[in-house]
Amino acid sequence: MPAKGWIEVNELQCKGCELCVQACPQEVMSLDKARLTPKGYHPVHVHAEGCTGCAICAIVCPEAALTVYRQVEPRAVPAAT
Amino acid sequence: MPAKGWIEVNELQCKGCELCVQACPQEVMSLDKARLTPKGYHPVHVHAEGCTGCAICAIVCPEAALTVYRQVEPRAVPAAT
Amino acid sequence: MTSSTPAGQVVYQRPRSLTATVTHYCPGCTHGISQRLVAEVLDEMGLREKAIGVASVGCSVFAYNYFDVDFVEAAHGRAPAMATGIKRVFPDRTVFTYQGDGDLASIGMAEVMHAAARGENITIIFINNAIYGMTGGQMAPTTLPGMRTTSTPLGRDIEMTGMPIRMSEVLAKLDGSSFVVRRSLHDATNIRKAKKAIRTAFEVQQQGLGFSLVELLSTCPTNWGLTPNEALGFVEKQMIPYFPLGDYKVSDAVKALKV
Amino acid sequence: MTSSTPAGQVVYQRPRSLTATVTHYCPGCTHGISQRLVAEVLDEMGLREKAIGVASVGCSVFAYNYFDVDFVEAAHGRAPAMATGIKRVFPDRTVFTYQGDGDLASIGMAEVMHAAARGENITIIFINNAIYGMTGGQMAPTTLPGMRTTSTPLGRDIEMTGMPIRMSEVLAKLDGSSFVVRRSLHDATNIRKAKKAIRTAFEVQQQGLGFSLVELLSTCPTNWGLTPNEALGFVEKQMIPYFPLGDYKVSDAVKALKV
Amino acid sequence: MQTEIIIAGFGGQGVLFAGQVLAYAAMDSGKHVTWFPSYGPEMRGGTANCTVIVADEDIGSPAVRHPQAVICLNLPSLDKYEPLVAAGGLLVLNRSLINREVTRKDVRVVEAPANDIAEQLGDRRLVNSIMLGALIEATGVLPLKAVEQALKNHLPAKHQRLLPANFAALERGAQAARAAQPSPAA
Amino acid sequence: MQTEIIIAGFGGQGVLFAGQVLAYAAMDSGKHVTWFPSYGPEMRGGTANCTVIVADEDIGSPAVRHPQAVICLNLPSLDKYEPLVAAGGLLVLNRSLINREVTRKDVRVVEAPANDIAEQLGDRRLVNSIMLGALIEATGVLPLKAVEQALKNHLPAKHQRLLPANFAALERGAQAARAAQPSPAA
Amino acid sequence: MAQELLKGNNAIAEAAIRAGVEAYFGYPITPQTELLEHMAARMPELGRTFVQAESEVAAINMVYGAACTGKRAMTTSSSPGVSLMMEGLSYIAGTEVPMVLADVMRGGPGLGNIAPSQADYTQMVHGGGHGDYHPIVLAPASVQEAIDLTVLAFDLAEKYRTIAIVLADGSIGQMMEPAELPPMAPLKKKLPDWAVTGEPGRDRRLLTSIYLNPDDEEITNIRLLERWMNIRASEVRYKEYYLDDAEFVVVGFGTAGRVALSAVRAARAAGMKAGLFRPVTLSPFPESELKEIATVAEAMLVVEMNSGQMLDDVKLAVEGLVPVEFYGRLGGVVPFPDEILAEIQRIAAGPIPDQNGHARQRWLERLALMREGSRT
Amino acid sequence: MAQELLKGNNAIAEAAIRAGVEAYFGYPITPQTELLEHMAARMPELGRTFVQAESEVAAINMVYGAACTGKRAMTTSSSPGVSLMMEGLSYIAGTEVPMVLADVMRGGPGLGNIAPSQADYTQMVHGGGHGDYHPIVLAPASVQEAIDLTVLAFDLAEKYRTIAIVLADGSIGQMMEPAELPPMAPLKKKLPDWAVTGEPGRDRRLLTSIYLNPDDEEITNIRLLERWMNIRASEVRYKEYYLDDAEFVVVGFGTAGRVALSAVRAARAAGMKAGLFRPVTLSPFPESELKEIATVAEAMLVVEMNSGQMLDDVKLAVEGLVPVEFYGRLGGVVPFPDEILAEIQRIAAGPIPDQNGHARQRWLERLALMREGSRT
Ligand SMILES: Cc1ncc(C[n+]2csc(CCOP(=O)(O)OP(=O)(O)O)c2C)c(N)n1
Ligand SMILES: Cc1ncc(C[n+]2csc(CCOP(=O)(O)OP(=O)(O)O)c2C)c(N)n1
Ligand code: SF4
Ligand code: SF4
Ligand code: SF4
Ligand code: SF4
Ligand code: SF4
Ligand code: SF4
Ligand SMILES: [Mg+2]
Ligand SMILES: [Mg+2]
Repeated sequence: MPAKGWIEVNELQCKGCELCVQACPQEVMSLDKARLTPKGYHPVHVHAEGCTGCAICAIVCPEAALTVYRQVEPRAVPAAT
Repeated sequence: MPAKGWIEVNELQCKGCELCVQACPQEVMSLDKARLTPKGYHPVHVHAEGCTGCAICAIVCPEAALTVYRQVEPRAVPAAT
Repeated sequence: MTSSTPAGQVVYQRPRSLTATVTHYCPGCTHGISQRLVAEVLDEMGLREKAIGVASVGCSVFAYNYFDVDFVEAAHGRAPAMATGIKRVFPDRTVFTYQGDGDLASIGMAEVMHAAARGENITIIFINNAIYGMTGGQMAPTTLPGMRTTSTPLGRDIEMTGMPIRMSEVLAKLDGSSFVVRRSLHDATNIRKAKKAIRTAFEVQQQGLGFSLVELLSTCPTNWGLTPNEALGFVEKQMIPYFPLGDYKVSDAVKALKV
Repeated sequence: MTSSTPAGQVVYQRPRSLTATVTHYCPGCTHGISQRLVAEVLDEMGLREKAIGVASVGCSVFAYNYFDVDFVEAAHGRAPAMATGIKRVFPDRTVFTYQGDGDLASIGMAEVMHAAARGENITIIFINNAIYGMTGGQMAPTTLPGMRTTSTPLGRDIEMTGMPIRMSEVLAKLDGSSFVVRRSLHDATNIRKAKKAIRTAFEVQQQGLGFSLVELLSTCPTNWGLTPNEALGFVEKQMIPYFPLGDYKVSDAVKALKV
Repeated sequence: MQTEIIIAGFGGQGVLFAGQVLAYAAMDSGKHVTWFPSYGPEMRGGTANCTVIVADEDIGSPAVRHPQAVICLNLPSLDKYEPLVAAGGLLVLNRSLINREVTRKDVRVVEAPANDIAEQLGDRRLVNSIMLGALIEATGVLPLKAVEQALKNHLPAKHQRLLPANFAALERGAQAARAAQPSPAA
Repeated sequence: MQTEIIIAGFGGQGVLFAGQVLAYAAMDSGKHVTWFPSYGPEMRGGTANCTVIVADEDIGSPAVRHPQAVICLNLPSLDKYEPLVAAGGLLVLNRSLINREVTRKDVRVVEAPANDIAEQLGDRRLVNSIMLGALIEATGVLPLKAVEQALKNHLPAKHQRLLPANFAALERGAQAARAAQPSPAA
Repeated sequence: MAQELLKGNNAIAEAAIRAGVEAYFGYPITPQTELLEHMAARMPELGRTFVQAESEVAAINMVYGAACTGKRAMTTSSSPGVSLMMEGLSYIAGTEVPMVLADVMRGGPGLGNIAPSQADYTQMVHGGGHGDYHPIVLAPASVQEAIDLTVLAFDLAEKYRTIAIVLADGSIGQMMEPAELPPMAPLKKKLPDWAVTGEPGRDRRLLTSIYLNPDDEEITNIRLLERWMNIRASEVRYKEYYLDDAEFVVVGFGTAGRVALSAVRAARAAGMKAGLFRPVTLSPFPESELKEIATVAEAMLVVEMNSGQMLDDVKLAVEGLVPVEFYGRLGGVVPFPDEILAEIQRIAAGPIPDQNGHARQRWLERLALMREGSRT
Repeated sequence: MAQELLKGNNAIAEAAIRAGVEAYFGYPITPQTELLEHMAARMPELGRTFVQAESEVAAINMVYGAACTGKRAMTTSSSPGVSLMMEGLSYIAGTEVPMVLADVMRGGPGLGNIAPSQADYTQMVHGGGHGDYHPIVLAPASVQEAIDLTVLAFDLAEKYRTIAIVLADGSIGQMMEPAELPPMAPLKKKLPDWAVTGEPGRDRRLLTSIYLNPDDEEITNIRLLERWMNIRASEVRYKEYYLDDAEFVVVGFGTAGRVALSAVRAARAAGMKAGLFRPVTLSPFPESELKEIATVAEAMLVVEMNSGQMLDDVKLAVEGLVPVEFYGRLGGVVPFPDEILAEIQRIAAGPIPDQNGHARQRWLERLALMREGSRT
């Protein structure tokens, strides 16, 4: 089962350049045409399921506008070490 | 029989640097300690027989102070061609 | 803690060495990527508070607003000289310049050559986008043959302007340079390699091994007249063939470095 | 004529392209040799009255008094730029610069690199004497490691100043250069080779084949503190090992030239 | 007589070109005219504006603090110029991108939903012509014909096919101006 | 009181150093003094000179048109300075290299065959000290002792062994001066 | 010829071309870049020389070379770039070869900004390079004048074997106005007899700025100076507006002069006897003309886009005959007419300020106050 | 400390070292080379920074970098080299970091020669770089003063965050005089709070000369200007000789001033009431002091080794209160005292020349005559 992840877009920074959109291996990103950032750009968003938290979008983002998270599998940890 | 040659020293130009003296394969050159050029140098001269007109002295002279001649062997040339 | 709720682990976040300032770069311009990489390396090496950056004149002129690091702003082309002045009086600080190709390869040719020849212990991040971005797209020494720019409206005529200059190859020829490599920013794989090179360059400086320079092939969608994505393709298809990626100088001491 | 009296045939005489002016060079300085060679080549190629020389700032600053050729005198290091300005408006004239190593490799680095990169169709005679002669013997970018100069009184410390710059090797790296060679003036054989190289360089220009440069290892007895003859030995024993003689760039078109 | 006009908007909205068309029209009508742009990095992705002065005698300052008319192609432009336009002056607003009212009571306001009209006309690039039409109509600084002629003469060759659309755009702008309320202060 | 002295000769004859010795001596004697050299390429293989001014108050111009005394180490120096030396002034000539007489009648002349004496003393480099000795004696500008002391203090370490020879040279120069004819004009 | 709507930068470039410039060397810098770009497009198509130099240092030295051949040669730049040309300019002055430079000034010092400024006045007028020399400096206030003065610059440079500078500011470079270009002049056929051209059948020629013997250098300096005195006597140019009966005379050049014209008109409309004196040649400076005006005017007001660089030249000219006040904006700020009008009103309202204080000091205090006012 | 016999160039270098200079960057050029060579020997042995830069352009930008760290930094050069520093100087001025430059002037323009000259006065005093800025300029007339002013230059540069220039000429650089060096000052421990030092635990710092917004640039310009007004009010320095009852006042700086002193003494000896005013700070210029003298003197004579560059500043200062005559030598020629004495005699003999003519024009005619005379 692929890892599950998600991203956060800093809409102040995002300029809608779509580099992340092209780079995302899961093809789950696109510009959100319904929104405008304070600078007047359409910001990127994730429009579908499937993000793996691979962070490739963040690696190609010129604006460092993305934060990427990956789900930590719940696992049992001894109550005390 | 080696070629026979001779040189002319332009005493205005010669600075007595002795580069030619060292370079002359016949070792026939030296500074003329008895003379001073207008600029105050001892000029070079040929102090012995044996110049072949090889022009090596002229090739190494930084001041282009030397003219080199070589004796042209007398040879019979048809009176008319 | 023995919680069983799925938790978020941060895989990537904006490096600490960047300020929150929104850049003035055009959308998709890879100047932003290289700056981010430098910031990440400064973070990882814990250098943010002992680094001094030297911004140059070009689109990156405001780099000093984006890095949360002490900065100065050099005259056009003179960043390596300014960095020399700083590094010589503060040899234990990490001093780096960030320069465009017009800045470094045109007006700044003498200064970068001599900084390299002296083996100046500084790091240079050199952004080759084959154009003068800031002034509106004139020919740079790195502009490709035939490329249209505002000062070569019919395309760069190599009969009149010569072939592009490959700075990494030239700098590698100087005994003083220790680490000179060319990388590209056109995709994630290459960006990772670029970061590794930047990391090595700073390590070289940390170890006092001398002059390090990382040339990065970068885009200028605006002046190339391409979309950001097309511009990446231009780097890959057009630029790399003339500016091959690779390691042009890795001194023995640098080879011995483990990064 | 069928005379049988021995007659003198001139084997060597002062070239026509030199004036009668006595140079201000120190006795035994090989600046004089290289200028003589250039004059000989101009004579042989019949270029005296279509050449324009560009003197530089250094001991050869008065070169214009010694050549019987149209001349201009450039600012320190800028001779290649000045030559560019002339050549571009008079492409059919033979334009050459005569530059020292301080002039060309230090302050004039950018100008010579870019003239070469543009493939500027000019010829540069580059006198490498490992020192600033005119100003009294300071370190040049070509000064050998450990060499004492008035600005490295304890000997050149390569830790602080880097290794000497090998300009021919660097210039050869530029696509725009067509003919870049290094020769020496320390003995008659090498002087002959130097002349041949100068001849080729001017032929390259005549044929419009682009940038040509002849680097000549030369002496500075005065500032080296040696006699003229010892100085030749220094060139041979000390300089040539670091500055190997050879052809660093001979473009295919130049190879096809018959000189 | 001297009329000072500022055209302001995002870079890419054709602000500078609209000003040039106005200037050409003025020149061809025998007027004195100056066109003065904002320039440099300011333009990169940001706002752009130009000042056009049309006059009967030679023009002194090419810039004015209090223009008689301002075309605002977007909200930041209105924010910037509303306080500056001369009392009794004119604001021409692009309603499509400006979602607030003018608060000053001493200026005339003319408005057109220029982006919407442009889309109706089939080309986003017509926004500037629409606004220009409105300005011409509302100020009478030049005859509309002169502007049409200027477009004809100076639209780059590759865009000449857009002439009819531009004429239509000018006319739609002029209509909008004619429909405008008389200035509250007038 | 101010005495202006020029020392002139070929580069390599120790002209500049002789001037410095004089300047040191003056300084150590509590005088005001300036030493001003010719400099630059002029020196390369050519002539060199320096002007030394010794005075009781602070010195204005470090150069003078008409010096009170000139040491001429060679012929070109005499040619240059004979017309310039002040009326009633002094010319100190190196007879070894000057083969003509002074034509001016209003100056004192002192001469020494300095090269010959130097060779007698066994070191060519002593020429300048000989001439300096003659000057000191002929002008009395400073006590000879002061010059000896200056030499002692300022001769570079590696040349200190030449001190006795230099003292002898000074003395020989002074002798030559004492032997000089009284000035024709005096 | 008909009028065209031209941008100042392009107009200067095309005027140079029409005037027969055969070689242009330059380096991009805002706000003069269109000028270089115009040359990049036009010169090659005319078979003339265009080189984008590696730097301004290289550009000026390329010009130096081309100028030595006697052909018309030119470079252009803006403030920081011009600073890099100082050594080259001094060499060119010392070598006595003609050349034309256009400086489209921007805000400084240092990297500053790209907004219009006049803060290179002293540098250009009094010679920013080392040694004694005086370039001719022409200050256009409109696109038409930029054209006319560019042509004039070439003519004067050649006539006097000197440097001629067109000193514009960012707004002259960037604005468009209707203007008329001159017809295309034929290229020079005959080169001057000092030109280094590598030609057979004559004695060799030499162009240099070195005169190792101070005596020779002094002769050269005197020659330069006498030529300069000549230029001062013959080439002063200026424009007068409403001066016939003016009591309050504004003095300003270039854009500042043009903005002042609006203010003067407004003052006249308000009944004040204001006039404008606009120097067109900043060097030679219209000294005697200003002095004459000073004998009749009640007060003068110098207006500049700098801290009063021309002010000193005006004061030198009027020699205390009239009070001289100053108003300037700095660092790329262009004054609006109303600011200057306010100054005229202030002066007209009297009392005439005490000339023992410093006009610059007083202005600085007013400016600081005004800036504070506008902030609140 | 005892007096030593010191050459001007070495004295300046050693004085800088004693004043705590931590970084020197330079490029060889006659007649300042001994200065660089002194630094080459001394700085490394003290563990301080010496770099022979690849050019003067590089040198000034290295200084720029070092100065940004708050440590004392310096470069030195001579006329053509200084011209290459103009851009860098303008940047440094705009960034408001302190630095010291010594210009040991030589004959120009262009390559010129290596003889002593004062022809960089305008370039240095009025700012040869672009934009509005004012360096402090100090003009030594002796080796001792060269030492004292070098130390002062560092102090003033730091106090006002400005450029301080020691403006000497070839003869100051080359001559030897007895002089006393100051004791070795301890190096600064604490760097100023604006210094870019790459230190942990504080907000990042930034030093730049860019102010893209003209409004910000204007604020910066005003700050620079106000600081300059401050300097003018506090830092004027000059020397007076025989001025108590002087009717004829010679004004000259550096070597020209010193030569003039001999002439003034000779004039006094001949019974003329001559005096000398020698500005020590050329910038700020002793304006009000000169004006005061102008109210009592009968005539002034400005003497320079240039074509009258300071002359204009003197005329500006005295505002027509007194006739101002001029005498200069050019291109590396140093005047002899008798030439200046002749000028004093001429003025003393009267009539006081008509101030409507130009002192410079009249001098040029006299000079040409004199040169002709000396040729025959
Ligand atoms: C001395 C000087 N010359 C010219 C300029 C104008 N200028 C600013 S940036 C630039 C070129 C920038 O190109 P590059 O270095 O390639 O950077 P990019 O904008 O492409 O990143 C130029 C020519 C200047 N600021 N200073
Ligand atoms: C701008 C400038 N800087 C410095 C100088 C001083 N200068 C004259 S020649 C020279 C160096 C000459 O050395 P090089 O080029 O090696 O020639 P060489 O004398 O050794 O033949 C220098 C630094 C100058 N004239 N101009
Ligand atoms: S790459 Fe960055 S700036 Fe570009 S669209 Fe994606 S998040 Fe936005
Ligand atoms: S983290 Fe990976 S999968 Fe998720 S959006 Fe970014 S690129 Fe796509
Ligand atoms: S090489 Fe030339 S200059 Fe030297 S001694 Fe021989 S002839 Fe004279
Ligand atoms: S020609 Fe040859 S043999 Fe004769 S003197 Fe010269 S070097 Fe010697
Ligand atoms: S102009 Fe080019 S290099 Fe500059 S920010 Fe825009 S895309 Fe990037
Ligand atoms: S100083 Fe050196 S390079 Fe110059 S002329 Fe003398 S020997 Fe030749
Ligand atoms: Mg670029
Ligand atoms: Mg050399």
